[in-house]
Amino acid sequence: MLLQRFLVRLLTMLVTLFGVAVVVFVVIRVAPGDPIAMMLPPGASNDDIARLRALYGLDKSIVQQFFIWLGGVLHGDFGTSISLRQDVLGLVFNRLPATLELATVALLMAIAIGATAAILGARSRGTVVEAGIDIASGATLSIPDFLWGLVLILLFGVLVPVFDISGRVSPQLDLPFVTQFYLVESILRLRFDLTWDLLKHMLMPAVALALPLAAIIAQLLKQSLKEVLDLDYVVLARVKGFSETQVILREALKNAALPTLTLVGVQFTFLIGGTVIVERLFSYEGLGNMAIDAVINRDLPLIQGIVLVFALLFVLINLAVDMMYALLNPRLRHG
Amino acid sequence: MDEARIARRGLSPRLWLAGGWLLLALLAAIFAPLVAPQDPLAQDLMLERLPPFWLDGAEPGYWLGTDSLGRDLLSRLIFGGRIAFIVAFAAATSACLLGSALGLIAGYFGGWADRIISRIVDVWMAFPPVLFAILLVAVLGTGLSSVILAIAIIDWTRFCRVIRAEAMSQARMDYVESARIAGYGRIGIMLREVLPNVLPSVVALLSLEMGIAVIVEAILSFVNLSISTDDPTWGGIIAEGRLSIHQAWWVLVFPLITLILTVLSFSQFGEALKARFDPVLR
Amino acid sequence: MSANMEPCLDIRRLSAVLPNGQRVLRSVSLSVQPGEVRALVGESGAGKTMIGKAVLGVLPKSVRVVEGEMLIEGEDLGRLDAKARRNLIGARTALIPQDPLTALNPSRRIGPQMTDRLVRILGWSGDKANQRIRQLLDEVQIRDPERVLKSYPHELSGGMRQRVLIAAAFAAEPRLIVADEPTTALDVTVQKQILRLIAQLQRDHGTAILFVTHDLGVVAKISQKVSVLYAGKVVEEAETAALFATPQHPYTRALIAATPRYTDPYASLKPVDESVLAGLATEIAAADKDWRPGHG
Amino acid sequence: MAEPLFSVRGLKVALPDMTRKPLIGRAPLAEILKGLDFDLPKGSVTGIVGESGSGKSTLGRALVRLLEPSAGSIGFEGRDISHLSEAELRPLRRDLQMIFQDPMSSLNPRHTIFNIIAAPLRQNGLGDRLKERVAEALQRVGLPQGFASRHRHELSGGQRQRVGIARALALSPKFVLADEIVSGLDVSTQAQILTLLEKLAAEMGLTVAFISHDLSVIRRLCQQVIVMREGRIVEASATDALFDNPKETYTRDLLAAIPLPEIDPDWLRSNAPG
Repeated sequence: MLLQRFLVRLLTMLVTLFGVAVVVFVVIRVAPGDPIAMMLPPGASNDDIARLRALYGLDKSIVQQFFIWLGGVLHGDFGTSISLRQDVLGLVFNRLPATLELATVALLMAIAIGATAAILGARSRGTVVEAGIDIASGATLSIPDFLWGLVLILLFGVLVPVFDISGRVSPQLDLPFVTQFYLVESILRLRFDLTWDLLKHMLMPAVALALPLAAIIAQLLKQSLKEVLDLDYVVLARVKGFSETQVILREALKNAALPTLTLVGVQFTFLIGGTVIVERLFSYEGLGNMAIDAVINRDLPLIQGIVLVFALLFVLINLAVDMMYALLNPRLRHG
Repeated sequence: MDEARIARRGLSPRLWLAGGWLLLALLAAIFAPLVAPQDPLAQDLMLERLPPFWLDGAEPGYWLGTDSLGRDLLSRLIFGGRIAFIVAFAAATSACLLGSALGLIAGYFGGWADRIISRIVDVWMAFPPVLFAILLVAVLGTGLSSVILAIAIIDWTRFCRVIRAEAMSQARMDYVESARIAGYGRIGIMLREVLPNVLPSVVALLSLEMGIAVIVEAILSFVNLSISTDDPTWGGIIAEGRLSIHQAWWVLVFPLITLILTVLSFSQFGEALKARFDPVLR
Repeated sequence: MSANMEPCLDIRRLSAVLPNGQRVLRSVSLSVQPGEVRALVGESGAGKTMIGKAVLGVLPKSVRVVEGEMLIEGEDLGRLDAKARRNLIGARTALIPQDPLTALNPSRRIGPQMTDRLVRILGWSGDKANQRIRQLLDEVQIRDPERVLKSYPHELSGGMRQRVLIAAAFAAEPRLIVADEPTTALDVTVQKQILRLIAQLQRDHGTAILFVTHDLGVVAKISQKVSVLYAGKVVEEAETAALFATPQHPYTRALIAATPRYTDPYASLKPVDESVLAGLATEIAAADKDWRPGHG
Repeated sequence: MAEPLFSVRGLKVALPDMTRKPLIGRAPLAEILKGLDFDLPKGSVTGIVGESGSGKSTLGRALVRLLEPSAGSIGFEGRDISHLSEAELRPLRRDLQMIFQDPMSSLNPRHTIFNIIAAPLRQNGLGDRLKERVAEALQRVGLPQGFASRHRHELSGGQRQRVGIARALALSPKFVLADEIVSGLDVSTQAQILTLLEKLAAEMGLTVAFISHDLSVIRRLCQQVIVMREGRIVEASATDALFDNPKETYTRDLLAAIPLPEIDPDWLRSNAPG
């Protein structure tokens, strides 16, 4: 049952990815600007242009170009970046870890803040504490990560400058890293001075990304906790003599978390989508920041590669969430 | 009933505060040439980086100070509101019409219509929205209509997903069967029984989406991809403010406050309207 | 049942209000003697479930008890702090809930759900608890206890789930069980089996039961004493046999006449007379007029 | 006996079983009704009784053609309606009406009571004199005229069910399906609704299929009874015959399981079925 579910989801995932590839390919090809013209110095001869067009395969029809490109992608060849003249896959893998670290830290923060607020709110339902949590999460939710980023820059970058507001790591530091997963590696190498420097740079973009998601988790989880807390089996647990905290943690949390989980999956993809602008805001050298440069430079192969990697990340997250949901739900596990 | 009455009393100030700010901002934007104290484009290097009125060195007539080119901040904010509101109304309405219609059809009819629409939504949701927007504007070329079109193309899925789910749960209600018993056809039932029940959500989402459209426009201006660079936009002012943050913080603070108030107001206004529409609370 | 025996449950002048001040319980007094089944009958909004919840300390947060005492085997719940009250309720009482569909946690296996009180609250060893549960599953006539204990709730039928819940309720030998409409969600044939099981276990274990129901038929079959409720007020209290033989209050008479009986179709199903409702309204108004929230 | 309004032969209904639905493809069909034969005589009330899972509600929904049978025929006034399309059914709707179990879910919260009762009138060519007709329908079920402008949440459970009856009877249909219409109500309200339905059925000469799990209610209201179990008819006969002299063990078990509101010390001890 679980395996079957997994295979079906995998199939729909591939269909979605193919759809994404088609859409991004079509969108980019109708762009009026000519990327080749941007690469060459003014006054380049028509022959030069034609030669370069052929080099990048731009002289063939869109359908042909698509399948040539797709064939390459399936072999792990995403083409060569026009603006950076490097292998797209290499560029993307060079930047992806920075974005993944940022998004993961943000997700963990969001879950910690959101779940705490939800449990607190559910415990003290009907009091001013709950009303306060409602108002705070409602307002936090309405303000997107872009604005939170600016607010944080003002508050902790300028007014009380305790955090760095630019870059991923202090430029004067000597980095011993061999992978791009700086945060993970700094911990593994026990270089906690570097970990601290990385976190100081990461904290504000991560908080900006985490706050709206934390508010959503707080609202949804609190709502479903309150619903579950009125159900008979929770009443029964109270009658058995368990305290309210025990009741929430042992009986209610798992069942209440299920509906929240599916939504957190979708929202996590929004969070990762948010890294694009937040990385820009904090000059954080991740995939998103590179994506904006790629668009501005009309670097077609790079844009395609980045968008496809984002899409792959999104469908993988949805797949993981779906499997987790099935695993946690005995009805599906044994159905 | 009593709880409902209490809830409604709690909602009203929210409706008035949010609606009040939006009306104020909208009127200022419409009558910008009359309201703005200065020409928003006039540069005067003698007046560069003037602080807001309560600080030393402020000039009368430049209430919120000036930017690094000596342009009046308040006037630029007021004129920037024009772009923001045009984008908000046009983009959100288009996204709403497209997404709600498709969501209603997918949710109520199910079957093939649902499968096709849901698959398209899946593909759309696999794009990072901000990157998608930047990409579209880059492709369509900068300009007001490109920005509006890009936002509508991206954000219709928001409506589609929510309305589809609500239409599906409505379709299971007995009053849908009861309408069949009364002799209504499928489209009649969709319009008469299902649509009125999903409308409050549509209204709330529409208002929320207007706030989102304002933000997306600001983000596009921030990365210099919105409309022509001469016209003042909230995002454009923010981009300048981000650069001169250590010399003139007010250039960032005032547009930021304006944006936050506007976005909060749109979302709260929508929620309050939805609660108003709820027949159980009426 | 001698008069000097300490009642298992003693409720004295219990009143409760909603946040808007509306009274939902109106000076309710009732007692349950050891080993007896006391039915609490009334229509929706009568407050019968509220009383059961008040006894077990699980009232919704919006309902506030403003007056009265509740004693379980002589111990006043109002004088205990929250933890002591929880322990007392956990050790001496149990609940058979209404809906067997929602009364079991869908994500936990039946076994741990049945033993957790014994092990975690009463401090029994796991083996002893398991043995006890098996014995009770046998008493509720579950033939394959191993399979049931390993199951998740959705794998059992409604009747099976209600058996499990009954077994769990009796497992710790409580002195008092609150049965909150335990058969309302069941088909009649299953209902009869469940009622018979409850009656049999109640006799065998000598447990007192506060049986909440809206069905006068069930009242007639299972209880020795009845309290009839209307709008949070006890309008009549009697031995069950006496209540059906000579109902005193007009509302009780109207309720009996409205209850359908296939054996006598034209004597039953009579709509409640307007004058009865008017009389009840006067009674309630009179009760509220002189009432001031006490200091309980 | 008069000519029957409904004449049902070999009726089978199969519905997709969503619990066994594979992830790809359609859910397998589960046969809910396994071949039913019966007639509903004109102008009489027929009780359909059974426990959960007996298929009684599915049978009702097939009669008013909310469901399409997988086999067999449903003759209505001599015409087989079992496979008519939605469009072909529309002219028949005027005569085939239904009262739902849960008035909360069967009344649209967005519409006024007036609009709810007027909908079937408008849709069936009775849109003229709408105000008069709705007023008449309200009066018939004993609701004050002022209720026309109210919404569902402003009514009590019994009043909502009266609106459900008014809506079904506004068209003066030939047939009304009443699906567990009192199971959510208190006994005192239940008695009011049942006496109202009894009175209106007699006055208007309605043919009624009354679905219920409660045999006591059925005895009072119905002229004949169909007892169902697991998609089949166990026993069908005139009411008095069935109650006074049940032929099938299952019927006797059902009767024996009803707790009557009277003292009977032996009841719990007597053998329970199953």
